[in-house]
Amino acid sequence: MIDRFASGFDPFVIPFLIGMAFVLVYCIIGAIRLILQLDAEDKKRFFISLITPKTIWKNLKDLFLNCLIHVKLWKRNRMLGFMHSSIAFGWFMLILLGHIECFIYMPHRVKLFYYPIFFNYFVAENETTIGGSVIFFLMDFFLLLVLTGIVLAIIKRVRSRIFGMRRTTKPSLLDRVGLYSLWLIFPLRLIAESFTAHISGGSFLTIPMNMMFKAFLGDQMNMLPTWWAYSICLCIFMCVLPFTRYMHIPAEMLLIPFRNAGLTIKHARRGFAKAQVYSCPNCGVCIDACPMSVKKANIKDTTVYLNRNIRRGNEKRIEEISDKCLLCGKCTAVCQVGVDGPQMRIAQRSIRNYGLEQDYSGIDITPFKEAVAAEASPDRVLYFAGCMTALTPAISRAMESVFRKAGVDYAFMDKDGGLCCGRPILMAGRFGQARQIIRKNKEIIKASGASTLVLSCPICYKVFREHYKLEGIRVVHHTEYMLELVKAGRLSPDAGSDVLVYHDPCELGRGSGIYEQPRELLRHTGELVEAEQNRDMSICCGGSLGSLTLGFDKREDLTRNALRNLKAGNPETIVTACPLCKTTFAMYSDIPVEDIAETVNKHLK
Amino acid sequence: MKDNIVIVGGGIAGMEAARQLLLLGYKPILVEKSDHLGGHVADWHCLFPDMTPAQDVVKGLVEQIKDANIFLETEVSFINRMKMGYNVMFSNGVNVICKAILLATGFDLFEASRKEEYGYGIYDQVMTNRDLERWFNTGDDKRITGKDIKKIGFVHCVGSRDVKAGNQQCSKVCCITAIKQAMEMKERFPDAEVYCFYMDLRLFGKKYEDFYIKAQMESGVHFIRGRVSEVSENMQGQVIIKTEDTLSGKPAKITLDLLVLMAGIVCNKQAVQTASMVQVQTDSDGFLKSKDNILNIIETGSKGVFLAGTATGAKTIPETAAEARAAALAIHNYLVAQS
Amino acid sequence: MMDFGFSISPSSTMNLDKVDLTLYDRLCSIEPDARKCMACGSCSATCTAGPWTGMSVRKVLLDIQRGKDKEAAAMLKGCMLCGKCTMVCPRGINTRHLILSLCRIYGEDAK
Amino acid sequence: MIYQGKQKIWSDYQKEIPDNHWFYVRSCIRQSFFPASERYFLNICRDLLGKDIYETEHHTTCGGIAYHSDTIPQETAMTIVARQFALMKEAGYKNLVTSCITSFGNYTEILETWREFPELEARIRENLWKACRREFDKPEYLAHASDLVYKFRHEIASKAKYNLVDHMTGEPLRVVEHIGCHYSKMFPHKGVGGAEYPCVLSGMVDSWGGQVIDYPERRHCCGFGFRQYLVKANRGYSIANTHKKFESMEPYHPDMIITNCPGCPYFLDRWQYVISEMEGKTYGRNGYGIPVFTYEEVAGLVLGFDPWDLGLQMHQVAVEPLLEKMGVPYNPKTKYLGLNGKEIMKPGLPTVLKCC
Repeated sequence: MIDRFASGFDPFVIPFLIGMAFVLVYCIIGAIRLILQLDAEDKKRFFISLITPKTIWKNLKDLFLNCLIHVKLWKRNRMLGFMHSSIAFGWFMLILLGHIECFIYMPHRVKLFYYPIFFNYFVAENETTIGGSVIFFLMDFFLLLVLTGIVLAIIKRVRSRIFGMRRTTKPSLLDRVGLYSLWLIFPLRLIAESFTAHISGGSFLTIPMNMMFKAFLGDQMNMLPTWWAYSICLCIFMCVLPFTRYMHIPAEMLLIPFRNAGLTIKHARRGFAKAQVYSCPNCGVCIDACPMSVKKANIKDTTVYLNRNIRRGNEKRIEEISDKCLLCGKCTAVCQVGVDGPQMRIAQRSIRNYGLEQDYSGIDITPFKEAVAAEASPDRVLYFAGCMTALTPAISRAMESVFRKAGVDYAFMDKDGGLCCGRPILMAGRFGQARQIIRKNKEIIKASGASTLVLSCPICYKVFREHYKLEGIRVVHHTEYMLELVKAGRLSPDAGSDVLVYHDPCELGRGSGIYEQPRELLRHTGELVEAEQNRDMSICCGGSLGSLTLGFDKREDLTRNALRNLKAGNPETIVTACPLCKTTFAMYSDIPVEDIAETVNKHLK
Repeated sequence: MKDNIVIVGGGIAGMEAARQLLLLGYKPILVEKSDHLGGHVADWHCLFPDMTPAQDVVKGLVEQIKDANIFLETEVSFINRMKMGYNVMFSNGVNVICKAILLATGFDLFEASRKEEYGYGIYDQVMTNRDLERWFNTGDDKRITGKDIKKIGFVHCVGSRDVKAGNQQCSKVCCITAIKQAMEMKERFPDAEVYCFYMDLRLFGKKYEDFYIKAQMESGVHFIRGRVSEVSENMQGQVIIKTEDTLSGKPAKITLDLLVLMAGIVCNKQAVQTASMVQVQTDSDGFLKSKDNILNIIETGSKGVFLAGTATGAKTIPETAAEARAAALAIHNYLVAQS
Repeated sequence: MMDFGFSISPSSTMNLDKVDLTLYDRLCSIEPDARKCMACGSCSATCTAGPWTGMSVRKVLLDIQRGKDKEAAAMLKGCMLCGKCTMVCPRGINTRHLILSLCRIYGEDAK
Repeated sequence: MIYQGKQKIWSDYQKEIPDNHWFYVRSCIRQSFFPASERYFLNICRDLLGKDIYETEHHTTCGGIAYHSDTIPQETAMTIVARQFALMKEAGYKNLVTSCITSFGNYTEILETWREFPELEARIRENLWKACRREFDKPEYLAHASDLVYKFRHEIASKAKYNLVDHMTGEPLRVVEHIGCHYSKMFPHKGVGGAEYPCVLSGMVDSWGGQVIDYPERRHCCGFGFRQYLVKANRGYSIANTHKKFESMEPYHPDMIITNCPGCPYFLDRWQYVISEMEGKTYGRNGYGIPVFTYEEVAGLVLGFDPWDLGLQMHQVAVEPLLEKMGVPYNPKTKYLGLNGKEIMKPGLPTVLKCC
C-alpha cells in the first residue's frame, strides 16, 4: 500500500473530526462528572474495582457480551439480537480491522486519527497488498453484516411485532436524526469504498460495485462527494448522539463498571442513577413487560418514560411515573442494560418534600420487648407473620399448625399485633422513618434471643434480609423454612393429586431470588404446572404496596391479567406465598387461591 | 288451557307469581333447581317483624300452587327465541314452548369465607346468619350446641357495601335480620351479652324501628358503630375481634364466644347466565336489568321476559311478593295484548 | 397585655361556621376519594400503627373535615404507611396515598 | 324574629303581680357593686308611684351564693330563707319582692321543693323554731324587683324625661337585654314570658323607646356561674362564656346592655375590661365598651335622675357616650365627687378600653 496523497489529508475528514472530537469531549466530561457525583464510599469502591483483576475481567466480559454481542437480546428474540449485534459488533470490527489494516500497511499514518476510518480513500494498492486480501474480505464481510443489521432495523421500524415487541417508544426528533444518519452511514461507506475499490482494493462487495459504477457512471467525479457524505453522516450522528437514545452506547460502558463495583443508587438524579438514565436505550421492552400496561393502560408510566422524563427534567411526569409503579421489578428483569426501575423510582420518591414527617420516637416498645424477652430461648424459632397476614388468618394458622406438627418450638411474635416491618415506608421513599422502625423491631427481635426468624410475608422478608443486619439470626421465609423441615424429615406431606400453579410474589421472586424452594415444596404436595410467564417473568398480582397512586378500581385489570397468566396450565388451585397476593387474587379468582403454608398444612397428618 | 308461562325459580317471588297466575286461569310451569320450594326463606326460622314462622309462609304458598306444573331439581338448559315466544329446554329433558318467561331467580347469599379477615371457615366460632337460622331450625350446630355462650357478636354488612367484596350495594335486610337474630339469641341465652357492629343502621320497613327499640330496651343488645376489621382466635377458641368504636373514636377489641356474620345479598350468578339466554343484561349494580328502575321494574328489554323479586336487587319478602303479583298481572296483560 | 393568671378557655363547641376547610378542599382536589369516607372505622381498627401511636385514618379525615388541622397533623405523624387501611377500606379509598398527600399539603401551608 | 311568635309565648307565661304592699329583700352583692340601684328602686316605687314597700334591717343573705358555690347544703339555705319569711310575717306582709335574681331563684326553688316535699317544709319549720324561735308563713306572691318595674313600666314611661332613643336622629337605641339565669331558667312559669323568651326586660325597653336586639347567644349565661368564677383555676371558663356573648352581639352594634341580675351587669361590665387587656379587643364604638346597666339605673335615667346619683361612675365601661346619645346632661367634673361633695378616688385607666 502506498499513500495516494503526500499530505495524507483531505478536507472531507473535517466533519468527522469535529463530530468525533465533540462526542469524545462530551462523554469524557460526562463520565468524570458522574464519577465525581458518587459519594466518597462509592468512589473508593469504584476505583478499587478498576484495579481489581476479577472486576477488570468481569468488566471486559460484560462489555463485550452486552455492548457488542447483546447476549441478553439474543435470549429474548433472535432477530432483535442479530440486528443489534450485527450493527454493534460489525461496526466495532470495521473500526478494529481498519486500524489493523492501517497498522500493517501504513504504520506511519496510525497516529492520524481519521486515517484508519477513511483508509480506503487515502491509499492505493500495490503488489505488497495481495496478502491483505483476507483483510479486504473481512472488511467487506463485516460491512455486509452491518448492512444486514441496518436493513433489519429499517424493517423493525415498520413492523416491530416481527421482533417480538408489541409496543415500543416513539422516537423524538433528534432520535430520528440520529437514526437516519446511522442508517445512512453504512450504505454511504459502501458506495464510497466502492468508488475507490479499483485504487485501494476491495473484495466481494466493493469490487463488483466499483465495476458497476464504472459501467453506469463512468467518471470518478462522484468519488469525493460520497466520501464527504460519509464523513458528514458520521459527524451528524456523533454530534446528536449525546442528545438521543444512542447515548446509551457510551453510557453503558460506564454503567457496567459502576454496577460491577457494587454501587447502589444513593441519589435520585446523580451518579449511578444518572448513569442508568443515560444507559436506557429507549427500546421500550419494559412497556410490554410492565404489569400495568394491560389493556394499553399506563404505557407512558413505564421505566423507559421515567428515564426519558428525567433526561428532560419534567418533574411533574417524573413524580407521576415514580408514584404509580408497583415496584414489581419486571422491567429490570427484562431490561437489556439493567436499569433498576424500582430503585430508581424509590429514589425519586425519596427526594420529595413533605411538610409533615412521620416520627416514631414516641413509641415505647419496652413492654413488648420485655414480653418477648421473658420467653427468650436460643432454640426457639421466632415467627413474625407481618401486618398483612393479620388479614389472612388462614396463613398464620396454617403456619402455627405446621410448627406444631414439625415439633418446632416457636413464638408468635406479632400475634397481638406488632410494628410494621418498615418496607412499605421504605417503598414510599422515607428512609429516615424506615430506619426508626427497623431499629425498634431489631431491638425486639434481639431481645427474643431466637436464632431463626421465620416470616410469612415476602414484603417483610425482603426488608429483614436487606436492611436489618440481624447478626446471628437466620432470616427465612416460610417457603424456605418448610422445605428445610421437609428435607430434614420433620415434615412429610403426603402427595396429592391437585393440579397447582405457583405464583411468584414479586418481593420473594425477583425481589429475593426465591424461585426454586416453593416449587420443590409444592412438588411434594401435588402436581405443579407452570404459568405462562413465571419465575422472574411472573406478573404482579396488582395488589402491590409499591404503587402509591394506583387506585383500587385501576388494579382490577392487572389482577385479572395475572390470573389469566396463572391459569394457562389449567390448574385447580393457585398457590402463592404472600398474604397480599392471596387477598388480591381471592377477590377476582374463580378457582381457590391459597398460601403455600395452607397447601402444605393440608397435606400433613 | 291458556298459553304456557315458565317461571324460573321457586322462591317467594316464583311461588307468589304462580299463585296469582293460577287465579288468573293460567297453568304456569315452575322450575326450581333445588329439591324444595321456598328458596332462601325455606332455610329461615322466623321472619321479622312479627316473628312469623318462615315454614308457615312457605307451606301456605306451596299449598296454593299445587295445580301448577312444578319441576323440582330442574334447571333451564337453554332458551331459544322464536317468532311468537320462547322454546325452553329443561335439564330434565322437558321442552316447552311458552309465550312468557318470569325470571324469579332470586339472590345468592354472599360467601362469607371470601372475607378471610373475618375468619369464616377458619375459626371455630364464626358462623353466618344462615347457619344461625339453621341452628334455630335444627338445634344442631357444634358452634353453639353444648357451648357456654356468654358473648355474641353480629357483624353487619359482610359482603355488602364493600367494593373489596365486589358488592357496593346495601343488602337492605341484614340490619333488621341482625337485630332479630340478636334478640332471638338473647332469648335463648339470657345471660349472654350481645353486640351488633354496624356502619349504619338502616331500619326503613314497617315496624322495624319498633324492633330496634325492643332490642335496645328489652334485650339490651349493645350497638357499636364500627366496622369489624380483623378477627383472631385465642387459646380457648374464642374469637377476638378488632373494630373501631367510631363514636368514642377509639379502636376496640372484644372477645366473643360466637361471631355471626351478616352475609349480604348478591346477585345469583346462575341467574345471570339464564338471563343472558334471553338477552337480559345485568345492571351496573350486578343484578338483572329492568326496563326502567322506577315504574317498570318488572319488564325487561326482551319481549315476554319478566322479572320479580331479588333478581333485580335486595328486597324484603313483602316487597318481593308485591312485585310477584305485579309481574303476574303484567304477564296477563301481555298475553291478552298478544292474542 | 396584662396577666390575670388565667386566659380565655378555648370553646369546646365546634363552630362549624368558622371552620377553615382550606386543607380539606385542597385534599379533595388531589384526592377526590376523600369524600367517599363513610366513617366505618375499619381503617382505624386494623391500623398497625394505631396501638402504638394513636394513628387513626378515620379521625384524621374527620379532623380535617372539621378544620382541626393540628390534631390531624399530630396523628398523621404516627402513620407507618403499611397500607393495611387501604386493603380493608370498603369504599376502595387509597388511604395510603391520601396520607402521603396530606403530609405534602401540610408543607404547602408553610410556604 | 317573628314577633308574633314571641307574643304567643309571652301570653302563655303571664305572671300575676300584686299591685301594692311588698316586703323587700336586698341583694348581698348589689349593695356594693351598684349601691344606688336598690335605693332608686325604693325611691321610684315609694315616692314616684306611691307604693307601699317595706324593708327591714334584720334580713340577711338568702344563702344563695354559698348554696350555688357548694359550700352549704340546701337545708341551711332553706332555714335562712324561712327566717326571712318569718320577718315578713312579723311585719304583716304577704308579698315578697327580691332585689337579687339568685335570691329569687333560691326562694322559688325552695318554695317548689316544699310543694313537692311537704315533710321537708315541716322539718325546716322545726329547725327555724329551734334556731331562733320564729314561725313563718310562705309568701302568697313572690316577685323579683324587675317584675315590679315591668308591671309599672308604662307609668314610668308616662313620667319619662328621656327615652331610649338617639336624641339627634330619633332612632331607637339598640339594647341587649340579659336576664339572669336563675330568673326563669329553673322555673319558666315563675318568670314573665317564660325561660326562652322572657319579656321582663324587653318589655321595659320596648315601652321606654328602645329596640331590643336578638342575637344568637341571647340566652347564654353571663359567665359568672359561681364556682366558675370563684375558683380561680376555672376563671378562664367563666370569661370564655362572656367572651362568647360579646362575640355574638358585636355585629349588632348594641348601644347598651340592660340586666336584672347582680352578677350579670358586674361581669358583663368588668370582663369587657379583662377581655380588652387580654385580647386588645373592645366591643363598643371608638374603643369604648358597651355600657351595662341594671334595670333600676335605666329606669332612673329615663326618669331624669342625675347619672352620678344613680352610681353610674361605679361602672368600668364609661357611660358618657350613651348619655350623650340619649341627650342626658351630666357634669364630668362631679363624676367622682361623693355625696359630701368630696372627691372619692379616681380609678386608674385601662390600657386598651377607653373610659372617658
